Amino acid sequence: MVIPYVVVIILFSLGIYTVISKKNLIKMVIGFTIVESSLILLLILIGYKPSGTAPILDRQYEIVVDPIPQALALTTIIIGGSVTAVMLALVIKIYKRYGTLNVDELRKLRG
Amino acid sequence: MSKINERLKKLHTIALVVALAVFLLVVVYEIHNLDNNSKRYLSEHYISEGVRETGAINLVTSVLYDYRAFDTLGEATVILTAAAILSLLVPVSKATMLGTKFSIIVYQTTKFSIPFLAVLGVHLIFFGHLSPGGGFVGGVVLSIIPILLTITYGVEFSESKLKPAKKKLVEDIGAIGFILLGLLGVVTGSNFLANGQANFGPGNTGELISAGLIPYLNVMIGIKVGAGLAIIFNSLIKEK
Amino acid sequence: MITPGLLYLSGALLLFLPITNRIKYIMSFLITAGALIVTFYLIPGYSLELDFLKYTLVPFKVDNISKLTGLIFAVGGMAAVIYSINLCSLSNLRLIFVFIGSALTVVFAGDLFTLYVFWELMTISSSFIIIMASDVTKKTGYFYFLVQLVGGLSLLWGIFLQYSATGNLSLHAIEAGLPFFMIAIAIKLAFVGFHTWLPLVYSKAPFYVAVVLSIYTTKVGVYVMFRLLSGINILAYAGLISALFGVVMALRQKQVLRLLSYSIIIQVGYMIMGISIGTEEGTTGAIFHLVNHILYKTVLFMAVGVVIYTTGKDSFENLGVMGRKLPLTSIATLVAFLGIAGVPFFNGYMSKTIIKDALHEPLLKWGLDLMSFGTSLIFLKFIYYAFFKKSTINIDKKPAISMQFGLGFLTVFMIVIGINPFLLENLTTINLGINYFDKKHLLSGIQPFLWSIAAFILLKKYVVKNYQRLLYYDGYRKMAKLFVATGYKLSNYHDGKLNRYLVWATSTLIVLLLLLMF
Amino acid sequence: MEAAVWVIILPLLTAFFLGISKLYFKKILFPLVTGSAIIYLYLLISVSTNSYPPKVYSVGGWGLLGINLMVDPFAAMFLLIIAILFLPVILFSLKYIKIDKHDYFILTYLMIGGIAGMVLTADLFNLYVFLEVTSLSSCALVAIKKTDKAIEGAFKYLIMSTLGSFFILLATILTYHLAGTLNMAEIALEFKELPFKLKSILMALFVFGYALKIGLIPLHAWLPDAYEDSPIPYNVLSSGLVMKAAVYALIRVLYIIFGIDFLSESGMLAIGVFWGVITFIIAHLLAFQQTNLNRLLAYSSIAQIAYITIGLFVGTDGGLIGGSFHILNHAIMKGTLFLVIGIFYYSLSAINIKDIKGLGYQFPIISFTFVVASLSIVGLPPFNGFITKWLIIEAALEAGFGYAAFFILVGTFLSLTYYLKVIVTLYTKTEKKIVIKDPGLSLRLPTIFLGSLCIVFGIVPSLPLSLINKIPQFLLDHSEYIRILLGG
Repeated sequence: MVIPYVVVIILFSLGIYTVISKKNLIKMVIGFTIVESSLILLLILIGYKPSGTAPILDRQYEIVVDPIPQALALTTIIIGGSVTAVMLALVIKIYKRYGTLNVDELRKLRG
Repeated sequence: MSKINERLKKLHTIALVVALAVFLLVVVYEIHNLDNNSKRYLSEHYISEGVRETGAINLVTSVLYDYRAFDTLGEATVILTAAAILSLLVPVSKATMLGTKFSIIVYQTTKFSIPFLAVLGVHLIFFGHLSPGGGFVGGVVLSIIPILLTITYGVEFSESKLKPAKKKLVEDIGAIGFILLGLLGVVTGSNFLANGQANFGPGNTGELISAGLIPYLNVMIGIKVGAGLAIIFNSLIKEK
Repeated sequence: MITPGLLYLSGALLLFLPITNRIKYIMSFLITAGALIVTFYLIPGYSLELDFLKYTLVPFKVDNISKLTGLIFAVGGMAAVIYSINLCSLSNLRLIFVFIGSALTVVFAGDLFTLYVFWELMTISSSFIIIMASDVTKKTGYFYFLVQLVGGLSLLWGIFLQYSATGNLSLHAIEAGLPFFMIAIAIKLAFVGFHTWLPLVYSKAPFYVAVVLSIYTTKVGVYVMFRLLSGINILAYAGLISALFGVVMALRQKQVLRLLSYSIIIQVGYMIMGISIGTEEGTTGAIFHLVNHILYKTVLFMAVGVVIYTTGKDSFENLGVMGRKLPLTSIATLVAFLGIAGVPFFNGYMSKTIIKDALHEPLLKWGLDLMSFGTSLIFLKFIYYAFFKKSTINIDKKPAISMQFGLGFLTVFMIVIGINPFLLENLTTINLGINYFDKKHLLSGIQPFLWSIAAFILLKKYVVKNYQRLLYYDGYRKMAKLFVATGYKLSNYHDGKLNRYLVWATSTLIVLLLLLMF
Repeated sequence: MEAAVWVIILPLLTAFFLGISKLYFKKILFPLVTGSAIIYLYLLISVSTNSYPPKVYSVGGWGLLGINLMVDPFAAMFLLIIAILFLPVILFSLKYIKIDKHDYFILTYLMIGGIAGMVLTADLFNLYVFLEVTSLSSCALVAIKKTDKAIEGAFKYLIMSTLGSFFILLATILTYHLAGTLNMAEIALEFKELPFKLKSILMALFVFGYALKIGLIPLHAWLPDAYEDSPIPYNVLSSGLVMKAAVYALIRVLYIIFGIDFLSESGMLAIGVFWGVITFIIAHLLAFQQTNLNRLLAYSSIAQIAYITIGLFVGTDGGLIGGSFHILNHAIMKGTLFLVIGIFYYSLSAINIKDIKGLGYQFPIISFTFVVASLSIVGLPPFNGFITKWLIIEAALEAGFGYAAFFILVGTFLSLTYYLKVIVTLYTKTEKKIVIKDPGLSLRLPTIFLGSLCIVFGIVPSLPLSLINKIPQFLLDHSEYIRILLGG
């Protein structure tokens, strides 16, 4: 049961690494989506029960997985999607204004 | 010199991330050592009593639209915010996307698939409390229709068919409707967003018109999400 | 009960009403005179309590000493307001009212909280008087505010230490945080090393501002020192050093206002010595000296102000107009000079005598004589330029009536106190049992003055000479440079690179995790 | 306690209706905005005066099964801040904002709704959702001018704040995993038995996430960038409410979920105080370097929030009272300062220090307000900033953080250096400047109102303190809060 968690951690760290080290704005946004995916994966993992079924009770089941994390995951997806969309919109704007996607050239604000 | 600096910087970042990963591993290890499977009173209650209390067979829907409906209001607001931001950032002048000419097969397939998508979306929304699906999923499927139109026929056609103002209106109506449905609970003397508690009744569990307000909330969220995603997509693609 | 401080503060508020000039005059006169009368009829022993936050404050508490100080502050306030009412703008008049009001409140404060609040209010209002006064005083005001704030903050820190050690805010002997109280008072008193603000402000600011400030700023410091730090004998030597430093510096000045400001440092030295002795004689002498000093120093500042008003400059040459063209001013100046020099039958003599009687160590006695000698030497230079040296400068305009009125008002007080030195004792119902006019006191009082006349005649060319400005080490400037340079360096790290910010953030997370884990 | 939920949904509803009015009835903007703001003011006051004893409102009527809202004195204090700031800022914006007016108001109302949600909710995930609503709309308001700087600032803000959000989300998910519930009271009970190390790491994640949004140095870099070219009424709300909401949420999480015992045991209190000290010293140094007034005030905000952090992390009754009171006071003072700058920008498009030279004589009352507010923020008597600084220093001394108390005084000195610089420039005479647009009463009145509060709360601090004094009993000792929340 630990290995999926390790995958989550690797994904999370990779995402963070992408965000903090990449210079390309699009890659940074991708880093955030990776982080978000890892969190959604984590949510699904913690709701998981061995040999459980989906929480739709149209018949009688012995083991049903936890429905709360799934609901939370849905919320997280929506929020993450919205944030990504806003980020991308800003990236497009920046590309239009600065003519570049290199984050190091976004330097009109300093001091 | 600068090369070494670059190397050191990179090493620093990697070290940071590795340290972070190690700490998270410690967390997982610690959690693994605990035996906390018993601490799930809440979800056990939902599983054993959820259907009776809310009338929705799909427990995720019952969590989203009844137990934690307030969260759903919040995330509906998030989408609305995102849509508002994108429509704000979009230039007023008409912009064209990179025009790609598709073959007739693509056009025909798109036309052909739109009714099916509509039906699927509507089904997902209306049967959200009975089967996998729900307002969010249905809304996403519905939003594919304008997106497909945009991709194949271009922004102008898509927006002439589905005016941005109309989409915005639909989105707002969805959000307002959600709150108004929530206020029904207040009107009947119960709490905001009350459903099962306010005797809207679970109804006959398993039927379309059951589970009180859940299907209606589903509809509201469905049109909201559909319209919101369509606005977001069109706004993004309109940018030159 | 109406407190004099409150009267002034409400006067400042009343001045916000749309008023004509005539009403302004009447109102100012009523308020200042009212404050004087109220102060005069205060009953020692009266106190007022007030609940604020969780403390019980005593914002108003009268005893003999505070009543006397309050009286002289009220007299000075009346004179200063009358003197400057035609010169300053309405906004500055408001600020002056706030300043005088808070100084009067500090005098009657019965606890440390009130003391601090109005101490700081004095700082604020006086800084803004300086900043608003003219275009050349902006930087001076900036510097003055910062220096005074350091004093105020160190007072506050001392109060906190005292409060956490004793658990109350009453205005009695200091038990903890003594060095911080000392720094606060040293800055207010312009003690050597903390003195740079005083000559700078008094020479740069318009003269009426210098008049107002010179009455209260250092004197409040003296009064608070009397309340909080009396009886620390070692400080007497510090006072001596400060005063001798003042003598040397005053002799080297080219501007009259600077000379007067350094002479404040000398006079404050007397008060420090008196207070540090700690006996009733010493402290009373110091407070009496405060009274006298306010009278003659204000008159001198006012007289120089008249000279500046009429001729436009305050170099020594311009003083020459005094003897020829300004009769009232020159009489006042002469009285003030004889007072400050400690000549018998003038007001400075009595308080100097008391302080001298209170001193017992021979070194200090000697020092006191030296200080008196120096003071008269400095003012002989002043008098020399005013009355003996030929000058050709003419007055541009007549001094305003209000200015002369303020000047004359104080001169009368000086003469009265000089002739009847027991007046102050009677007013405070303190009996020191000193006979001012016996042979011993008269002799020791007149001696430094006579010596200084002799020295002045002998060493005239050195005293009257125009010295070049001294190059001295300005520590404050160095500190300011360091401060700005550090900020600049830090600001350069914010070069707009997002990656860098993100790495900072992640590093912080790791550091936080490490700190919490181990 | 029906009003509690209205506090959240009224701004949201207003925003949604504004969305419709933008499309079809542009004219009704003014009545809609002001009407809703006035009703909202009434709501906020009625909720915050009814906060003692704390009341629980269960959304959906599910009790512990669902999401609960809780109005305790801490929340009431925050609602009071919204009440004080909101109407003046809205009135100010109605004239100030010229372009994208509808969008501005939609986003502002969404932001206020999000903040109200963050303040009232007693559910961890709900807190996250409303946090996202707040930061997303706040970010959009930064970008609303669509200039280069605005877009860049918004992007930096969004990146940093999303990084924080993800750590908060991670911590929230792990908390759910460990406690099996999202209700703060139940989590607090479950957390009592968790191993020390696990709790420490979780706490670090929470603290980091929120600290990014608060802007503690070195997590502050986005903040001045976000302020530089954004609409000034938004800056008032941002420094007064958005950053404070993050502080509020952090304190809620730490004190309720982890509890004061764990905080002092793990050294979090000491770290928080130390962090605060470092933050305000550096922020003051940086603020001195700024030429742009918005940036200057932004750095000053960082420093002031560090004072708040110190107060709240001291971990005693006095500290919590001082810190919470400073949240209120800072909102008022910084609001006044920003609004004054807003008037200058509106009428002369002056935003750098050198541009405002001599305006003290041209706008006497407004400039006087600026002087009052800046002296207050420096912490000089008799204004309100002094009262809270006194309270915070006293609390820090009592709790044994003598160095923090001392450095607060040093910080007072440092902050005077740059505020006085601005004031002196304001009162340096130059030739008369040409006023492009007359600010009029609708810009002046809100500014003067907030400025006068600086004096009122300085002289009569007992007005807000009667509410604030009740905060510690439901925050410092979380058992009372938990009892009420569990008791429904």
